[in-house]
Amino acid sequence: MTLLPEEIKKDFPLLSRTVRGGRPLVYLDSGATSQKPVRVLDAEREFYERHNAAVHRGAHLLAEEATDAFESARSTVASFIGAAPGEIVFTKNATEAINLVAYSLSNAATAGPEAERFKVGPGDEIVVSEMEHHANLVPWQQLCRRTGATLRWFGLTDDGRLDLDDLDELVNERTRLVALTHQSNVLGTIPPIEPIAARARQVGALVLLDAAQSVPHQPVDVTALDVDFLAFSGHKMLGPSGVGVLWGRRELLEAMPPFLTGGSMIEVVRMEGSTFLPPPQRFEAGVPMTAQAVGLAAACDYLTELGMDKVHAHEEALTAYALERLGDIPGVRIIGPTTTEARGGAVSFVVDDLHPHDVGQVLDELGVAVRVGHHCAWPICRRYGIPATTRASFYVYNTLADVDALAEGVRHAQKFFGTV
Amino acid sequence: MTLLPEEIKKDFPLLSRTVRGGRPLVYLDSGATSQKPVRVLDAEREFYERHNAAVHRGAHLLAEEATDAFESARSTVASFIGAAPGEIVFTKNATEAINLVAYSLSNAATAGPEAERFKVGPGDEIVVSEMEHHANLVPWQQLCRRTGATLRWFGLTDDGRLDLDDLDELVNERTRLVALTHQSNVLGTIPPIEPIAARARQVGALVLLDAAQSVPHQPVDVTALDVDFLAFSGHKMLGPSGVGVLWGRRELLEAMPPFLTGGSMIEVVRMEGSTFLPPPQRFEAGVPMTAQAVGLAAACDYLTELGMDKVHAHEEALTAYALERLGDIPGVRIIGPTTTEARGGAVSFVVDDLHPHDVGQVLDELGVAVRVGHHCAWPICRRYGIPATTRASFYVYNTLADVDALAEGVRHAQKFFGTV
Amino acid sequence: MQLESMYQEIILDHYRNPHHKGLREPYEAEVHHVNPTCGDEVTLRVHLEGVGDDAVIADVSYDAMGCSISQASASVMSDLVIGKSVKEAMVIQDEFLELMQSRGQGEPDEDVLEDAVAFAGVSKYPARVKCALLAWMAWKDATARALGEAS
Amino acid sequence: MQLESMYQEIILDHYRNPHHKGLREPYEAEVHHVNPTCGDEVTLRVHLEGVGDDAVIADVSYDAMGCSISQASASVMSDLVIGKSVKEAMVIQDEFLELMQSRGQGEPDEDVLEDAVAFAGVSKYPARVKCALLAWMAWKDATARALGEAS
Ligand SMILES: Cc1ncc(COP(=O)(O)O)c(C=O)c1O
Ligand SMILES: Cc1ncc(COP(=O)(O)O)c(C=O)c1O
Repeated sequence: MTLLPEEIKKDFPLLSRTVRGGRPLVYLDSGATSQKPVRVLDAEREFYERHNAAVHRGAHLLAEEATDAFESARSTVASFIGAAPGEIVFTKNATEAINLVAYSLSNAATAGPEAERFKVGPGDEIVVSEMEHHANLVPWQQLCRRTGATLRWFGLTDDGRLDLDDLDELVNERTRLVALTHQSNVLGTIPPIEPIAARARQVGALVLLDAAQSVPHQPVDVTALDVDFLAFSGHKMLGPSGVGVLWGRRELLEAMPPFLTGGSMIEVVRMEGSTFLPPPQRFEAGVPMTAQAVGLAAACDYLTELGMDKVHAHEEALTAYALERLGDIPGVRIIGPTTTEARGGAVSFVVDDLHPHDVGQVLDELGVAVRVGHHCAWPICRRYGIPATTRASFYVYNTLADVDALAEGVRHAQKFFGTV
Repeated sequence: MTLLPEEIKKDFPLLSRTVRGGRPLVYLDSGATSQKPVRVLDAEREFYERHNAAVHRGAHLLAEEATDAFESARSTVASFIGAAPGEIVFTKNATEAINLVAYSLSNAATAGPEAERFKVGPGDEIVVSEMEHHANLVPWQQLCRRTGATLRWFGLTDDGRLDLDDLDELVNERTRLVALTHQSNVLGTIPPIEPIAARARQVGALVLLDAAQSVPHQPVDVTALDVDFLAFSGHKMLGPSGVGVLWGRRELLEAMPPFLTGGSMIEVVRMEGSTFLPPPQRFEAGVPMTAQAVGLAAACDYLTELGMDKVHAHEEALTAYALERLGDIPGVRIIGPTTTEARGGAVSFVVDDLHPHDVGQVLDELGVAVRVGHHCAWPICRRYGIPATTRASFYVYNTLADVDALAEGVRHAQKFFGTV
Repeated sequence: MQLESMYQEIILDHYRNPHHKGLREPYEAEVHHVNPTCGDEVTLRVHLEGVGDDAVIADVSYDAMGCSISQASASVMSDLVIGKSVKEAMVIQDEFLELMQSRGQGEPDEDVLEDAVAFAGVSKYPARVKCALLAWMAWKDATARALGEAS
Repeated sequence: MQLESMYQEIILDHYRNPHHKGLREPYEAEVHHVNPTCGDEVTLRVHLEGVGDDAVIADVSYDAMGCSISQASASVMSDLVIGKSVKEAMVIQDEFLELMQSRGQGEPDEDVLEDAVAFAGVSKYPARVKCALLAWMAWKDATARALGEAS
């Protein structure tokens, strides 16, 4: 394997614990949230024990140190995706990052001439896909509800890919924004961004990528991707909970009206009205998740040292092996692409005559943690006519043996319920 | 003193560090953010090292444990303010909590009949005060901008109190919501909530308290306060950064439309539209600040063990002493009440012929960390015709000797700049 | 292995051969409930004879999609409540709810719960408790509506 | 004590007796800048003679509210740029900006910066750098506007 997962595992205290009567833990739920290396935990703690203060608000030494730590975390995160620090907005999670853009569009209605270009209303269209996580679907449904715009979506092919047949019709002169997953958390699919972004450019639509599952798992460079916004979460990429990121092209952030308002994002405040700071501060109201940003930067450093190319290759190997091992089991059907081409390491499947909840329960009893259900992407289940799936998802600390444990667990479930 | 701050200090690793060439740190900026006891740091770390998983989304053991930890944190926080767990919404900070309510009011316009009672529009009024933190002012300015409602405000008396002379005129049949600070972060003032809430009830207006400075410093019981919403931050009450709280009366939360949308807050999702869970989940989209909620619960436990009555008494003693020591210095003028009556431990002052930045710089050089500027409450400075203030703010770990260091530092600044 | 304590034979039997399944006429109320975390769904109808608490539950019919626990629970529930008065059935429902919230510490009353005692093991798994309760909550809701309409 | 390295005598002198203070006519551009973290404000006017980069800065006048560093900086800045061409003044501004961003590591060129070298100590305090730059940024903005209007 490209990485040495057995060595990497040692950096993650939680992974050495046992579950359900002393069984070693096999953690295959990193798509929901990843575990944290000691280095990330230490970075957070060191911040609290040495430098904690309110950032951008004080003139004393601690406030200076805290502000430095926070801003240098911003630079680290920016480099991680090839962006400039001024284009990185810290949010609490990817969900807030996407909502920020959605609310900026509706706030544009009352935000004055600068924000004119973001206005959305009846006749305008927002385009998503049927494989979106709820975080990249519901905010757009709600935006349409607030503004009278229309939501449209790409369908899916039977083998779990985006159906691009209608691209030119779906993305048209009425389209204001295309919001797409950059890697499906259920199917694993990595949709082809290029033709979609090119078409969006042609008709003057903005493009937002939900990168919650891509930034943790593949090298991402915003200068190479010709898109406008990228949203992701720290907790899925070895970082702490409570911190996420919105990347936006500088000139767009400059013109966008604020979303959350309060301290640290204002320029001048009078009772009669206020003016606002430039980005990124404009979008970071209140005392931010300082220690968490510092922890996220430590996670970026850790991943950079491993090498994101290697991370991706490692997961590809695990995915290939999982597709093979699961594919060998009679009665198991993969939901999503069955090869590793343009595909990440979320492997969803159904087992004939067995409900995913029951599969998951047997796996849990064996120490194998997977996720069961609709994975916050309910429309995928409807599309494929299934109630739910069982999903295994991989990360840097997973081994081929973990995949073996998964496959054996599925066979055990079949035996337990007598379906084979 | 009621508490033993010298003993308490030992629980806070940061407070033993030195600054500016080996000087012991005198931390008088808890109003901006508090320091964290080891117990809080340990609670967060223990969560990450043992129980970390995505809450409310998994069926495996870790997911169960993480969900238990998160929900039991919710219960602890609820008890801390005398509320029911179902009335506690976790946010990233107080700022988000206040924005949540403000956006719910504007979202009500398109949210269907259940939300009718929250609708706000032209002719409606929102009432704040001139002593609000920007976090409890700008969101209401923006709400008015979005909806066409009118913002009105209580003025201040010369001695730093709310001017209630116009209460009955200001809060009237057109008033939809009164948003007030529960303890001023600049003046220290604790406004009389009862008559204002009573008047609001009379005219059918909602009442929101910005409790960012009250919940950390005085016993707060929501059943005794006859109000509708309370917002506060974890980082100001010994908890981690990245977590805040909105408390709301259950029947209101039940009827309020969602704000941030995405995973974990939905009931059923179809491409055509979605329905939402009951509160508090309805308002907690995405993977939450799990470890931070756990840390905040540990902070509540720590404060409960100290006893909030004692915390308040301790700060009262420090405030009395500070008012006396600073009052003794020729050229120093307190901005805000000069007695401890209905007053918390934020002590702001100006020094004749010395700009607060310069006072703060001298204090910082002596190891005394205070905040200088407008403290995110710019209208207060305008009201009192001053550019800024120097503010000392106290907490459980501060001693009378800290106050001495402050007073001596101010005298030193006067000498250094030759103003006395 | 703890699996056997959760998936008792009684549960697996009801799962494989659910009783009273399928939607039937007549009925006074129909409800649709979902478990938002996993997507399990149940559509359930209640047919009452009589009024108020003394009304007799003449039929409970349902269509359900979900795991073994939620399917078996629907089957056991309908077995238990059909033929009882609303008042009696509510007592059983309360008892079952208490058992499910007991986190494995409950001591179920077999006289009241009959086959439903088999779900005691499920109460140790918080994420599955909702599966076991889905049909019961739907029944309670439907019954309240049916009574509301009757009054 | 580090205080003396920040508050050099030159700075305190300019603070107590600011040069060129007060708003004067004529002027081509007036700007209002604030430091949002502390509320310091400056209103500043620029009067140019000539066009483009070769225009001479005939006057800089200002009204300012703020700390010793921001007041002294406005005074030193106006001393330095008045009488220079825009091109020359921009070089000084660049040099000063660089010094301020040096975090105490800068080696200021006294021939270019004159009295402004006294601010070297301020660059060690990130929160105060904004104070020292406030008037400079206002001047740069006003000059750009004045040139924009002339063209
Ligand atoms: C009175 C008051 N309200 C609101 C806030 C905002 O809190 P936060 O920045 O944590 O959202 C603060 C602190 O900054 C405050 O002092
Ligand atoms: C593809 C995708 N988008 C968005 C999200 C939302 O991330 P978060 O819950 O951290 O906001 C997730 C994870 O839950 C995801 O997998």
